[in-house]
Amino acid sequence: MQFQSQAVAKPYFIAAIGLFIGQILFGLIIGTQYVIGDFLFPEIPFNVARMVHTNLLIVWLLFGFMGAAYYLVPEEAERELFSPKLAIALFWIFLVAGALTIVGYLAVPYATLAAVTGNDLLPTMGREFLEQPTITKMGIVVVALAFLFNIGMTIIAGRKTVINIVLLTGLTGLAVLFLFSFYNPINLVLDKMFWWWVVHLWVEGVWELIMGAILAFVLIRLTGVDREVIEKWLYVIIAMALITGIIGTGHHYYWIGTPEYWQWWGSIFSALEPIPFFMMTVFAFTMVNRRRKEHPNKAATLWALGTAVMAFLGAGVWGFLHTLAPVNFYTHGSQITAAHGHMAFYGAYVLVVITMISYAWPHLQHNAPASNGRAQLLEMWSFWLMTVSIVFITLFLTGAGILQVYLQRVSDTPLPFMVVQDKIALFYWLRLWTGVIFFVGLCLYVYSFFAKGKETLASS
Amino acid sequence: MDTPLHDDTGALPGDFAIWIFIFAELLVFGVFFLAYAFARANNVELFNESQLQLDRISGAANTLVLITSSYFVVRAVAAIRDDDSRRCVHWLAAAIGMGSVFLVIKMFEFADKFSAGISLSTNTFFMFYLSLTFFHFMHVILGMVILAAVLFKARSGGYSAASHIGVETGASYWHMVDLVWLILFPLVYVIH
Amino acid sequence: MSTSRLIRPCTAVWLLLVILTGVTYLVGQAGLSGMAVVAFVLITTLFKSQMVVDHFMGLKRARPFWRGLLFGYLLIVCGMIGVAYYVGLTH
Amino acid sequence: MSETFTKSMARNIYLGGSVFFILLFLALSFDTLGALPKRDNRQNITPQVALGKKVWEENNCLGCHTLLGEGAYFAPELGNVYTRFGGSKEAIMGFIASRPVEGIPGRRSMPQFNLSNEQLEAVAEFLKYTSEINSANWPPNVQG
Repeated sequence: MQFQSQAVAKPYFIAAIGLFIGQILFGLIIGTQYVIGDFLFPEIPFNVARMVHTNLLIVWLLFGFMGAAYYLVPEEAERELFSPKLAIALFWIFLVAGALTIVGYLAVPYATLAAVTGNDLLPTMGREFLEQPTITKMGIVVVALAFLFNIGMTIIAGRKTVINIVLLTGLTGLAVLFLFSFYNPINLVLDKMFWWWVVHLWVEGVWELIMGAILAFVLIRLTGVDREVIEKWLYVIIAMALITGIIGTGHHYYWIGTPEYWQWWGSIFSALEPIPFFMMTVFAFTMVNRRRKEHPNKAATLWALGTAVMAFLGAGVWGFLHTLAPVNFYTHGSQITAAHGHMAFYGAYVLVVITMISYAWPHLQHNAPASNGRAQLLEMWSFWLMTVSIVFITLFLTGAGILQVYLQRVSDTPLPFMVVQDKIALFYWLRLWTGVIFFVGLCLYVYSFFAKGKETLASS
Repeated sequence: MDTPLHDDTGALPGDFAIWIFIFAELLVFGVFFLAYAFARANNVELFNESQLQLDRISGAANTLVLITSSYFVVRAVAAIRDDDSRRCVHWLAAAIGMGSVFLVIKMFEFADKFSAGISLSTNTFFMFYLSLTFFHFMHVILGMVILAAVLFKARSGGYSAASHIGVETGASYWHMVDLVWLILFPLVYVIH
Repeated sequence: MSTSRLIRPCTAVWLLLVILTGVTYLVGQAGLSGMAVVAFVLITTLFKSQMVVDHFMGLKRARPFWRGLLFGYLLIVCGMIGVAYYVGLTH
Repeated sequence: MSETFTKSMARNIYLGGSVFFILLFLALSFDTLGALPKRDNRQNITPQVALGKKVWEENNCLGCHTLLGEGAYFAPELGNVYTRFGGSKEAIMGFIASRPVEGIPGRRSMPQFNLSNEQLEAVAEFLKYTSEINSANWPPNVQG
């Protein structure tokens, strides 16, 4: 660790992993509800458990991004963080607000939560991924602005590297686009149209900048490849991501009441969305192959390469599978979408946060460049367990999706939704058991933090 | 001096970064063109009928304008290779001027269509016509911005025969804008 | 740059492009259609585009790979437009 | 590679390309806003529909169902439920009101939301309004 203030990243990473565990537990609950419909009913109905599952994902990724920023920005800027105290204060505010929100979801009916938190005054609740009470949303904005201030002041005062600038742009975009979550018109089409300005322009826009910056930072450290080379490819890759991704929003505007020309614009541009992900994969492997040093943290390299490959598969390939309007006409809102969502989020964002944690943790915890060999081995095992599991979860959901689409939408005698769900239950069972293996992988990952090795690496 | 260094290496003229952009743009336009062509194959009558409402003279005139402006850019590159910044600036200004002519003609064409109540939602043909030409229109503007940036740098003596990669970069992009129109014109205005 | 020639090569290319554009325009004005006409227009387009690539962009001096890449692109685009036109005829 | 490839040009591509496509996206979005009145069934947005949307949101219906294909995939699509239920608001209201508190043993169960009659009617009206949005013929059939 080069700068004392980088240590504020530590609680963020711990919180991220803690919430990740929660996310997977609730994933297992809803996975079970898919096959045993009345599981935990009526105490935790599916809609509540799913909301916890997705919201925890978003919150822990945000914790991860913030932790990553606090770790890498001082090192890139070559100066201490503007205010470590503010960073710690924001951590507790965000954690408590997040925890209270989750408790609210679980403790009272959602309608009660809406009433208690004054959703009447400014109704923003009840929309997918943006279920948080309005007051929580405001809290998120405040935390995000204070966070940006802290990071921004550090960058302004220090060395302005490409990685820092791109990261700052991405984080700023994240905060600005979130403001559209406060726009909730009664007109459903307008509501949906601008809802995607948050959701799509996050995950297929500004988050990719954050991901690219984190990956570039880690690759520079791990491979020793010239910063100039990595930074210019970072620019090119994120340029391609935005060129294809912004108009690519159109692939969400096919069937929600927006004009039909989006079927063409959306198809054409989103068909090209795999390109930046493919470039990122080639980029990551090329840099690792051209490495100028052998970094002792092998696990971090594995996570980094895993990010590149899985992001391409999940976001690129599985996205392309159903992005063309004529295909999407049949697959829209089916298990195919769920399949894509699981692998894309895992590949692009879960893995990039873990990559960062894996790289930074030895510095934060042991002040060494890498953990002991046994811990790394466990980390790598957990990588393969989780990654192979998510691949199979995706394949099973794709299988379920193909059957669902055929039986419910394509066949000459379309069957009702619930009838189809019963027919494809086998796939849901397979998905559930694979999810259990994923959870085992996650437990192994957590265990790796506590694993003691025989050899101890020299302090850096 | 008449064969700058890069010519021997067989490298692409200008900065490679612009070529990544150019290839991406060509890919987008290529896919867009084929989307048009195959959408037309399913709607031949609608496309033929709607196409009659296009102003082919404007389209052809704009083709000539763009070809000429591309030619001016070629002369600008030749001028800087002769170490003549002044002439380079003049040719660039002429090219940008032709770009403005293109925009004006195109705006008349758009105004004509809009006043006839034609929009993106009129039918599939006009969706493509407006999408493709507007998308290209924006590229002309971007190309002009790039050329203007090159012009200002050239005017302040920023380029020389030995170092003029920026001029080639801007020129390559502008030629791409021309190239795309060369396909767009026959595809949308002529073939039926 | 040779000044002894009657006309610069790039000026000759420009002239050729202008003439071919005029031809394409006239084909449109004459209202000609059919596979042969479209093939003619597309081949003209392919030729014009490659002239721009070779002489304006200056790829004639670049490695054959790059020139070939662009030619391949133009060939695919113009070719597929022709295929689509043919498909439209048979519908 | 012998090509010149500079970081500053890569940055220009990133900045220029982003601005370009943001502007294009804004232009298309602007056109969309102009085209929506003919498609989004806004003439039928009544105070009742507004209440219905609020009830829809405050009970997190999207946590199980999809609406025009967006939401969770646990329960049926509701963008066309009005059509699927034979154009009967009463059928929709009756279904929601009759969910057993303890669920249906072994089956996916919809919670009993204890909605008032006014809320039930509003939700049904909201779903009717939704079914009349021009969604480019999606879903492919009445099963959603």
